[in-house]
Amino acid sequence: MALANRDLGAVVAELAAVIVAHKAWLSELDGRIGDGDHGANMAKGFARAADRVAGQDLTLGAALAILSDVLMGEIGGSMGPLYGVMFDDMAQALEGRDVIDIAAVDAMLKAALAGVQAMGNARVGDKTMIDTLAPAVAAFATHRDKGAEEALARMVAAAETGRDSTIGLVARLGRASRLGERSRGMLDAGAVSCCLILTALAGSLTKRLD
Amino acid sequence: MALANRDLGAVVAELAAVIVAHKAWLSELDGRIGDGDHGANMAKGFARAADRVAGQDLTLGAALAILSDVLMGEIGGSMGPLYGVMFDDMAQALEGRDVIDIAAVDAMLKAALAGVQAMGNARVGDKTMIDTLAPAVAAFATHRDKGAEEALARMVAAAETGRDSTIGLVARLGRASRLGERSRGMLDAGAVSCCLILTALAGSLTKRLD
Amino acid sequence: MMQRFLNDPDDVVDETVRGFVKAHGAQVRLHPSNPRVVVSVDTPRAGRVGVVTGGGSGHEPAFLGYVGRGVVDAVAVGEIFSSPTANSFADAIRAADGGAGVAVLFGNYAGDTMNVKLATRMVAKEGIAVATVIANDDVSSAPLDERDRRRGVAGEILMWKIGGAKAATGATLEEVQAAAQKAIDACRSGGVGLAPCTLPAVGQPNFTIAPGTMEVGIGHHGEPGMRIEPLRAANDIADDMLRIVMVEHDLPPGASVAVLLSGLGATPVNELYVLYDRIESGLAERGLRVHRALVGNYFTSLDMVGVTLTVMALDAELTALLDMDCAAPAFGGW
Amino acid sequence: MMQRFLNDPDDVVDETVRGFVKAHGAQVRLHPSNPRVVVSVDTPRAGRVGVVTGGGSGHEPAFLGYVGRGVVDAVAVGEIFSSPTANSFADAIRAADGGAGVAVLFGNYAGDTMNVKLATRMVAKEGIAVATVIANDDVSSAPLDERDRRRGVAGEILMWKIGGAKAATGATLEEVQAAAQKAIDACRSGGVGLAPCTLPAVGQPNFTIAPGTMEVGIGHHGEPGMRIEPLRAANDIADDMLRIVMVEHDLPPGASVAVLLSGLGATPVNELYVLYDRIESGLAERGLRVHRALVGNYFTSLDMVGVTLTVMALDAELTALLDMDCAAPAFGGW
Ligand SMILES: Nc1ncnc2c1ncn2[C@@H]1O[C@H](COP(=O)(O)OP(=O)(O)O)[C@@H](O)[C@H]1O
Ligand SMILES: Nc1ncnc2c1ncn2[C@@H]1O[C@H](COP(=O)(O)OP(=O)(O)O)[C@@H](O)[C@H]1O
Ligand SMILES: [Mg+2]
Ligand SMILES: [Mg+2]
Ligand SMILES: [Mg+2]
Ligand SMILES: [Mg+2]
Repeated sequence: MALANRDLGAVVAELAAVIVAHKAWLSELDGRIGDGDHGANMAKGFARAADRVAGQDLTLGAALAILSDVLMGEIGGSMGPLYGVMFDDMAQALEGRDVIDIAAVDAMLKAALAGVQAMGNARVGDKTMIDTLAPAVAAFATHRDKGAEEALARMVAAAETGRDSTIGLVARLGRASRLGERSRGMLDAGAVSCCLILTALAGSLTKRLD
Repeated sequence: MALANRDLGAVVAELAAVIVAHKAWLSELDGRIGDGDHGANMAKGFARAADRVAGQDLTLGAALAILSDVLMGEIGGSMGPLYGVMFDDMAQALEGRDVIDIAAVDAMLKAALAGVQAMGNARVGDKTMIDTLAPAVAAFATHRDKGAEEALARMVAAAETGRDSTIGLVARLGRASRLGERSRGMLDAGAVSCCLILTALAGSLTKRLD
Repeated sequence: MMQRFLNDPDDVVDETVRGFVKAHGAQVRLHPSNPRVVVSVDTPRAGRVGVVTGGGSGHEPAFLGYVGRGVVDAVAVGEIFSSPTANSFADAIRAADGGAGVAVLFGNYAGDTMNVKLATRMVAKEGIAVATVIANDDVSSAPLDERDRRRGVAGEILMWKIGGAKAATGATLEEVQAAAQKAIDACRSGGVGLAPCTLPAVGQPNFTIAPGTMEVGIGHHGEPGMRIEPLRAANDIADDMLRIVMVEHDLPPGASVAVLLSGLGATPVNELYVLYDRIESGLAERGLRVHRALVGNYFTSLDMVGVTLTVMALDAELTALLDMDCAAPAFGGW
Repeated sequence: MMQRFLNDPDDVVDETVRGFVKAHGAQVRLHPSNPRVVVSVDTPRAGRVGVVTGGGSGHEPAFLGYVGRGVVDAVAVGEIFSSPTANSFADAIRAADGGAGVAVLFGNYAGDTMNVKLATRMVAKEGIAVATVIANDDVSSAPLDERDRRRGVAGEILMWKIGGAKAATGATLEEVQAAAQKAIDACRSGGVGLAPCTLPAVGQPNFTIAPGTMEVGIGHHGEPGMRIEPLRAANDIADDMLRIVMVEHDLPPGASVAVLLSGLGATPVNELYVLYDRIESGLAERGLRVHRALVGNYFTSLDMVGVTLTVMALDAELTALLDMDCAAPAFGGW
């Protein structure tokens, strides 16, 4: 894998399109055990970021930095800082890179996980986006020797498994934790949005490899 | 008619008994076109007055003055001042009288009407207690030559007719006047309580004549 | 089932007054012999005109919350939505009397009028001079040519403030009465109700506002308004209320007004500001300047959802009296 | 059908802030470039520590109502029940900075914590020193040995008052932080909900309280409490709330406390006094003296029916700081 790191602003637009398309679904999931605004929060931030990157010739890092700025600056709640830091740290991991190779993606994913964990202190099993992100990042690292396409596919599969694992979990963080046992049996909205993002990212990168 | 004006405190107790017995009915009537507290207001005041006159050797005037004091002092709303003034002015009309004769009753009733009209400025047809009181007082005056028993009976009959006339009236005063046309078709609570009082008073006096 | 904080409904007024005096003991005290009279700790002031008001309960912080320095000296407290007794008005008048007479400033309700009349008769025997002003700021309650039939609503608060300030200047009874009369004459109020209130002793709403509708011109006890119509957006309601209260105000551009926007008990505080945002814009469009705005639960109706808007036209005298320092529980202050 | 005063639900926060700034323009102003930041007209004060807070909307008059002289210098405003953005917290901090650092005093909610953390990082680059205190006065939200998981509720108001007063004395950032921390450590709060609230954008209650029941220990957004039980008489509820907040207070007879009893938005004002009557009696029975009581809609939850009780233990320092003069829209004052 070796993607020229330019004209990649569209990747953020592609992430945004997926999030916006799933706005209602994300809010419905959050409504079951949270306050029902996850779709609105996410769609607002991602759509604004898509507007800003539109028509610009950007590196992936620069595009992700814009997405981060919008999330941190304009979206409150928990998602602003959590996804804001995630994309900011991803952007920083790509700094100075002319090509996006497997090592770059690996560094970027590891930075994403470290950023979200530093900000939110969640661990696997708390029923949050970390349940998607952590196994996904680990899967990519484990399979990076198999080539970009395969490693990305493994990442997506791990993200999906992680997302689905939240059904059986009791929320220990965030608004859903108020419900205790009653939070079991439902998907976590953040785990779902994180899986959508990772899947879209994998798709965007894979598509450009062809 | 010539009733010794002593040991008549019981008359107020008899009025109170009738009012207390009709508490729920008076409130229900007031509830239809007013605020539903007429029975409670009246029963509270009359019961307290009955307590105060109990076991005392009082003239009718003194007993009515106590009733008036309780109503004016302890019952707010419109009933405190309206009935308060009515009984106060009745008491004043009896001042210095050793016997309760037809002239005394006539003076007492005329004072009652004048007092309520001075305080509340209601006229016949406004759908208030005046619709009971005014024709009752007039009937007594008209028939006083026929003797106490007959005049009191005429007064009661006129009070009942006056009370029932309120069914066809639209309220022009008090809370019920808010309803305009919607107040037609219902008895006025104050007209009913006033009829109860006049009827009980006639009964108490007639009984003592025998 | 009422979802409310109540003990025996018959005790609610006594408990309210007791809790109020406990909470605001630095400013007010209970009358020593009448538990339905609340008196300012600054009262009586020898040689000064006393200011008294009173009315039914269920409108908290009105009436008792306006007892304080430079506002009301003593207040008579009635049952829920029912006039105080003549005795209570009389005791309030006696407590407020500093030898220069007492101005009783109250709302235009039959019971209050009669009980004040009786109380005045009682204290006259004791040589206390009483002057009265009857508030009639609610424009929806009767046409302009029958203004003496209009009820008093939240404009009373501004009347008390002006009357209390005038009394604090050392004015005579006639001057205090004139200032309070001028204040209420300068006020126009209108209310809108979105959901009815429930009297503790009754346990179910004492009138109906169908969901999806609102009652424009509603009174402070749920008295029917001018019209029932479909519930509209806050901005439309604000525009409508402003029209209703401004129609009788003939103010030149550049004139100043005071605005009081009170919730009726169960209206979320933020929505009062949503309405105020639009109301002030509407006043600005008319070229008017808001000299002072009061937004909050100043004059309520138990748990009614709704608001009352009062606009008071100001001249130099009213402005000066309005701005005079004062302190009362309902006005807060640290 | 929501019987509420609303336009487009998406605009409710902007409209609220705009209306608020219009109504209280003598005390507060809007940040020139961030419509989600409200700043005291007295701010910044050169050489003085700034005090900042912020939180979700729907709690009016919190948070923005506590901006004023001697309390909070600037506030960041979030969406309904949602943390303000990091940018807004950063802009509030910048606006409050007079060169001596800024104390950010906020409630223990994940979003607020993260956004303040981010904001602190942003302004650190500009050389602004930030110290934080996280309020955790809600005793029902976690056991005592997990106090750092407890949420902040109405006790925040007393924390802001103490922190603002300390800053007004010219204290250092560390001293202001220490005083605010001491204030919130001295506070215990507990809430009771009788009816749920409805978010404008949602249009139906976001949780359920069955008629005839109540939720003891409810949070300010309807977070489930300690227990759901049959609705009881006001006195029983008052006793229960007092027990809940006093259990961790170990105060000798003769000690002084401050009491804050706040309605949650749709609670009739008189019922707050009914509860307060009993609460003060309960404190008196424990030999405690109420130095200052605040009763009213100080920290609400949209149209929730319910109350929060906060009891703060006072020592000489807290008493002096609590009594210091101040002025803010939510504290009223003429
Ligand atoms: N501390 C945390 N670390 C990681 N993710 C978290 C944390 N707290 C909450 N989340 C995620 O945030 C999601 C909710 O986001 P959202 O609804 O937009 O914010 P809010 O909870 O402020 O309404 C949850 O589904 C969960 O995945
Ligand atoms: N101005 C008035 N003159 C005479 N009677 C009146 C007047 N206003 C009201 N009433 C009477 O008062 C009655 C209502 O009394 P009540 O319910 O006890 O007082 P309130 O109206 O204060 O609740 C009415 O039915 C009517 O007969
Ligand atoms: Mg959410
Ligand atoms: Mg009645
Ligand atoms: Mg009544
Ligand atoms: Mg949220």
